[in-house]
Amino acid sequence: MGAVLDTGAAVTDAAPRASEPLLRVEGLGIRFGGVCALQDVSFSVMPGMVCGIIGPNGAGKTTLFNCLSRINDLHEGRIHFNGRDLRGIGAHQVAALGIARTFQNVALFDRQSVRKNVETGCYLGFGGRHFASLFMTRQGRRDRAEIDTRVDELLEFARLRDVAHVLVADLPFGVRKRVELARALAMRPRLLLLDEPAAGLNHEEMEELLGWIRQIRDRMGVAVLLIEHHMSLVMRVCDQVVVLEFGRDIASGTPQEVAANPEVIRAYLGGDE
Amino acid sequence: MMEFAQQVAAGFVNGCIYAMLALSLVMIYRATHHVNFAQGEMAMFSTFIAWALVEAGAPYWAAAAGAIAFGFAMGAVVERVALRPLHDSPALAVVTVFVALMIIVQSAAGLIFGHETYSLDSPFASWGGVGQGLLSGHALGTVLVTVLVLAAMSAFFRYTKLGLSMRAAAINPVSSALSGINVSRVLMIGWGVAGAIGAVAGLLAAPVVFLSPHMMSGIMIYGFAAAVLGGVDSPPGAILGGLILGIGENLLGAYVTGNELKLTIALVVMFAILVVRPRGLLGGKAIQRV
Amino acid sequence: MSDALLKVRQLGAAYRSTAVLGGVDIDVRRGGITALLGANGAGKTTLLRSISNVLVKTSGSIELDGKPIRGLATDTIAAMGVGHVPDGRGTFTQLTVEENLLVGAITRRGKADVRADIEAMYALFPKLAEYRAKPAGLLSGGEQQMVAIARALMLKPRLLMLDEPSFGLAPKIVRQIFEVLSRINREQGLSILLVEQNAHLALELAQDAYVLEMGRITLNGSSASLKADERVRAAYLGI
Amino acid sequence: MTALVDRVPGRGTTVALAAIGLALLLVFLVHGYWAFKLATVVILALAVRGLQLLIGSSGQISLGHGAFFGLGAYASGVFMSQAWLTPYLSVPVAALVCGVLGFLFGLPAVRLAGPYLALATFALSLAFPQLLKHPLFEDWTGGVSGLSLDPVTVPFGITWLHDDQWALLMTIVWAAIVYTALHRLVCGPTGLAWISLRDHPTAATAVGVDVRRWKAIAFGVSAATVGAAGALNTVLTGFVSPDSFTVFLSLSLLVGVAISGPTSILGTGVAAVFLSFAPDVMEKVSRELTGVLYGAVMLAIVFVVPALNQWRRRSALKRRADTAAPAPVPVPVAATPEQAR
Amino acid sequence: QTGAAPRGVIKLGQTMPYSGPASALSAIGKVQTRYFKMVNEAGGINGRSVELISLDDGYNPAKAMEQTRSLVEREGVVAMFASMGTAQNAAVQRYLNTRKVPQLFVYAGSDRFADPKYYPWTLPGLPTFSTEAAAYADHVHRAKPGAKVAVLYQNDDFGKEYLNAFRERLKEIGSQAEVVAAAGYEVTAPTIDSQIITLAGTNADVFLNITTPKFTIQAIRKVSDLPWKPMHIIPITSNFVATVLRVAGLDKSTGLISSTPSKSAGDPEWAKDDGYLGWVSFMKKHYPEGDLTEQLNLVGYSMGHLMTEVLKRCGDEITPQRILKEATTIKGLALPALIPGITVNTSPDDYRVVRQFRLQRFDGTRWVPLA
Ligand SMILES: Nc1ncnc2c1ncn2[C@@H]1O[C@H](COP(=O)(O)OP(=O)(O)OP(=O)(O)O)[C@@H](O)[C@H]1O
Ligand SMILES: Nc1ncnc2c1ncn2[C@@H]1O[C@H](COP(=O)(O)OP(=O)(O)OP(=O)(O)O)[C@@H](O)[C@H]1O
Ligand SMILES: [Mg+2]
Ligand SMILES: [Mg+2]
Repeated sequence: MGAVLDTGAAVTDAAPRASEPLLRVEGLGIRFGGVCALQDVSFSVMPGMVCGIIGPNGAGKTTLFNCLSRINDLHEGRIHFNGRDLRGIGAHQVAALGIARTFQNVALFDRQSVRKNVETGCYLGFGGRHFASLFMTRQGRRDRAEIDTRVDELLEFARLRDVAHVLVADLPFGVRKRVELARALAMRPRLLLLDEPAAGLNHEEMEELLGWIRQIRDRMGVAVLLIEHHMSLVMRVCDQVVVLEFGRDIASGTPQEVAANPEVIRAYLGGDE
Repeated sequence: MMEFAQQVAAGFVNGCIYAMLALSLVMIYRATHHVNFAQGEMAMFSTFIAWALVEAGAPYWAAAAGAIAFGFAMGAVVERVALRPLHDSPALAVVTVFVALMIIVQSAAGLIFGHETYSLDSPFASWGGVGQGLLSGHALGTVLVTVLVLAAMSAFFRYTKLGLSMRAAAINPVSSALSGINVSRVLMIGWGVAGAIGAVAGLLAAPVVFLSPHMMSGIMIYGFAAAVLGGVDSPPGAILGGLILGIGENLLGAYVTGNELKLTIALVVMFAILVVRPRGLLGGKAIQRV
Repeated sequence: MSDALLKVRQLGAAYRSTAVLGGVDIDVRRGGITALLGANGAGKTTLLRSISNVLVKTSGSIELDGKPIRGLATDTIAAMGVGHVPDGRGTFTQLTVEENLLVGAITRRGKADVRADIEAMYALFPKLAEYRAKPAGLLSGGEQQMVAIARALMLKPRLLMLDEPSFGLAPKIVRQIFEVLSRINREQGLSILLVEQNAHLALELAQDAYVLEMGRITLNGSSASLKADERVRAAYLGI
Repeated sequence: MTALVDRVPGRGTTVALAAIGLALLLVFLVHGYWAFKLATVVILALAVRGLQLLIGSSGQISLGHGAFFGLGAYASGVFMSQAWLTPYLSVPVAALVCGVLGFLFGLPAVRLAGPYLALATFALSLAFPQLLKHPLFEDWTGGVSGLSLDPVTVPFGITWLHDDQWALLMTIVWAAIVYTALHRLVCGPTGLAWISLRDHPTAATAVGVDVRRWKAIAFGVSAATVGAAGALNTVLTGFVSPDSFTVFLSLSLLVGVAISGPTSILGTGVAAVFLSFAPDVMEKVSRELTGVLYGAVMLAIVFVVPALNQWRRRSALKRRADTAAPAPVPVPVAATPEQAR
Repeated sequence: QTGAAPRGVIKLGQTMPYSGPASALSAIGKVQTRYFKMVNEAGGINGRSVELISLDDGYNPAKAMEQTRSLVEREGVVAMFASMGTAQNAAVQRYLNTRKVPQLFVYAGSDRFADPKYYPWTLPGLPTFSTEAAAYADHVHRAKPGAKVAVLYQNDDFGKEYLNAFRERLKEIGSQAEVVAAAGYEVTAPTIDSQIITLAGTNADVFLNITTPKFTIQAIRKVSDLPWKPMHIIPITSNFVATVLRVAGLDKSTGLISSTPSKSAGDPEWAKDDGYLGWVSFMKKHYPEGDLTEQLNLVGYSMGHLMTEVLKRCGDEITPQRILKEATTIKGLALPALIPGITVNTSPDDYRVVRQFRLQRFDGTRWVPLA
């Protein structure tokens, strides 16, 4: 179990830049038709931090993720990741830079086993060496073996070993979310984007998730961007929180600061608890 | 000049026939999100019914009504028997069913009606024509019927509950059922109506291409292309696609590329259009969010 | 509970060959709200699907208002007044928001009535009014959840089954929705079967509650009694 | 430990080896018509495999692969008739030609989905015979009459093999090579890329797969495979003509994939046997009803095959569960409080 | 081992489009199967019975190849007889010639089937396209010297050979007439209206309509819709009254020019003709469900006679070589369907089985010979 947590490339690569933000979003803006889904959003995330993104429904949180993973084009502003400008980068290249994500609606390869799904996350691990595997060269076999071990470790980590061969389509929702998490981790990211990972989880499962996020941050050194509506989770795990409303960032700071912000209470939390 | 006008007119009428077939495809697509390859063959069979009735002495309009009713029934039965059991099968299984149907209907028609060519005369022939062979009576009738069917279909989808149910059922059958839509009935009606439209297309085509078990194999390609070019979920798109193909093909063949590669060129142009507009000219956008 | 609107007895349910539920008994009181708690994969969604008869094979008996409904077609059950907000929202992606609501009301007659109800939904979810002509598939996750709830309400159901209505919704909206549900329940006597992971909220709203584990009911009683139960407190309330 | 079961289909390898062994044995047992027929079955199986790769692995449905079959057939026919290449050397070159053209066709075509892609590919299969007949290419393609080539003969003065047997042997050898190459591709990163883009393009992008490029590559590899089959067919029959590659061929290949299922290798063989023998059998049953019967059998297959597949999958899962899990675990695992601790 | 027939049975092979787009043509195979049944019932040929194995090729050359190999290598047929289609016969021509299996009386008119130099084992059953086209060229030259000719042709061997032969013949006889426009169409095309409009635009004096029946019908109709009134020539393969002209409309077909070596099925002209009556009584007895106005039934029957004659002359030596020898040395053989005066003549260096025609004009009810 330990290996996966300690061998992340992320730790070593990210270390020299630790003083600079890993992710810097500046003046981000995007429109759909006439509607501004995001407008002048700026924030930054330091390596190894958990940053929460909260806000009412339709505030633009998922859209923000889509910009980071380049599924949507940005119309204004910039995103710097690890010193690189994301604008000229294609959606499929984002993963190679070290950004992994999960999806609000769970995007898994439904007709495949859990194992295969996690393995797909290792696609980059093959480094494009397609011919090596076609001709079964030594490199090809080494890739194979390495990836097998990685997958085993991740299945262990996400408590999926027992369902390794079940088709994900047949799994309950909560387990599917774990598969998605394992797949994202298989990519050895530096930054992990989690879109409502706790939705549909009960209390118990949420506790488990909390533990995982902490481990991902502390032991793998991966920075996490977390969209959540469960404030209890946000309060306990985030180092910093950004609040969006109508596509604008209306507040940011520590979870405590944000939760006390009257704007945030009005727009998002509602009433007083 | 006269020749040019004639080419356009002939293309226009052919275009209407393509469009009618395309409309029946659109109907099925809207109801079930399938493209029925056997649609042309089903239309052919219905047309043969009309022919048989006329041969048996029925007046044309009664025979036509019979064919349309038969088309409806055949569509409904096909949906019920061949498609419903496959509702959660992969697309490939459905395609295979269509291919099988195509073969079955075609050989059944050959078996029952023979492989010769027959004629079924146009009810509009008596209207005379316009211009020196520019538009025959049948051509005028074809245009009229096409416009009527398009109007009826658009109104159906826009203003009726059944039309809405049909669209809903095609998009999400489970949610539709949970909302109280009898999905299987709606699908059956959708297929039935498509079969009826197909029969109309067949009746319009018969005086032009004549009746034989293979009468549709040439036309159906254009019907298919028209539907896709216009956007496979759009009734006006079907008409637009049909007319573009009908007229464009004639003009290209007559004045630009020569007749040998007529179909090829038409298909290449269509491919080019699709690459620029992957959902056809008037097709709805793909709705995908993550 | 003789005044049960919905009475489920010895319900078994299976997907193809995997059995999920074994012998479940549940009642929903007329005009009452019943909550159903359970871990991931316990079979809550399957239970609701069994009642609506979608996607599952069932055994046992289900009665609505004393009439057996097990095995009836899904649309018939819906037409009898059972609204169902499915998990995963079931949005008609290519239809506009307004058309989605119209589909919800497809079994109803009376154009004016329906129109008025649509306006009521817009009042309830102002976001939807703003997007009424937008294809529903383009809405954000939470907005689609609002569409799903509104669509089920458009049916004017006698029994409303909600599968995790709070899923993906901001806390403020969740609270609003629960208030609305409780109001409709009070004012119109709508009976509700509520599946909800947020046990605090669910037990607050409901009068009766069940706990489903591994396809069986392991606990049931009034919400208050469940709130006090040690096991429930540990596993679902986190106290 | 559990890894092996999922990916390296031990049973598959055995079956493959057994199939090759059996086929080679048959080479020496049959000759004449049956050697020819067997070779056509192998060729059809390869063609079905090619289309299956596209559909099963990358999720694109093509109604136009008959055109690539024809293209491969013509490529090898031209190479042979111009005496540029010996028969069996023309096969890989023809495959390469098809692969490149398939890739180029695929690049724009991958933007299309569902019925739109179906039409684009359908158009390909319609246009192909017309292009072959075009005067521009007539010098090479022989126009409407096509090309008649010298039949292959046993080389090196070997006397213990008939010409037919030699043709069958070479067909099997080439088919085995292509099957193996495809198998390696599907099991490696290439396969991962295809599976992911088939099941969920957005998620595929998120794990770093360039969806457009890999879709086009799938198209290319598939076209190359089908093209290889076409080339083998030319070598075998010594004849190509435009009318042999009609839309119906494309549809037959599609039906083949429906029979074989999306991934089964053995299935491609079964499909080939069906496509090759069913019409003959139907004709024997009744000449009048050939079409109706053939269609009816196709329908029946569509209804039977999924049930079979499901049964197979289930028993495969069961087998895995038996071998993989240390103790029988109830498959859907619920996170009960006890387990979480 | 090829062609070694078991004593007492002569095995012949044939491929026919029983399925697929050309199914109508399979009438030939149907009538011939019955024809040989009749022959067998009457005691066979020189005491042997004939087995005609007629297989479906769906009008697909590749399938024709497979079926032919099956016939030759599995069934051991001694010769192929009257297989249908140009592309289909072309597909197996090389194979049969390499194998030295006679490919007799193929139902196709391409010149490649009458080419003893390259394909000594192949003989055509139809008049070749070029012979026929030349006949029309001669007629045009005679009837309308200096005519402008518009041609509609099917874009395949049939149409192209025909058109070329027509042009060449005009040149050969030094005619003033010339082809001013030629429009092709694909067999897969739904209609040929556009081509007809183009051709009509030239206002040519002669319309040479080299089409297959479906398109012949369309062309007759379309031309009648237009003000264009040319001399309209249609080929042998679609000059059938019952299945083509009647469908297109007899009134609209009036004035068509065509040619034929054979009697026309259902035409009262032959009501007292022995050969014709022989066919009628055969149809009544052995093929009662068959159509007495279907030209293919008459032609198929007549070809059966031709084959029987060849086999008869082989005597006891039923070998491919002997069959070929007899087939290529026929002199002045009259057939039941051939118009009196037209006979079958072959020689080892001219394989064209039928070389004579009668030019004819349709008068609204029947074909009448041109003076
Ligand atoms: N592709 C698109 N086309 C049109 N509108 C879009 C598109 N994507 C997002 N939107 C709109 O942008 C707004 C923001 O959506 P987004 O999904 O980012 O919200 P969100 O903050 O994630 O909300 P939730 O918490 O409900 O998931 C929504 O109103 C949505 O309708
Ligand atoms: N379509 C299906 N096919 C096969 N098995 C299924 C299917 N849907 C659900 N299951 C299985 O049935 C069991 C019960 O699932 P169900 O969705 O009812 O649970 P749930 O209590 O609603 O869980 P959740 O909290 O995740 O929504 C799970 O183990 C799941 O794997
Ligand atoms: Mg979101
Ligand atoms: Mg659930």
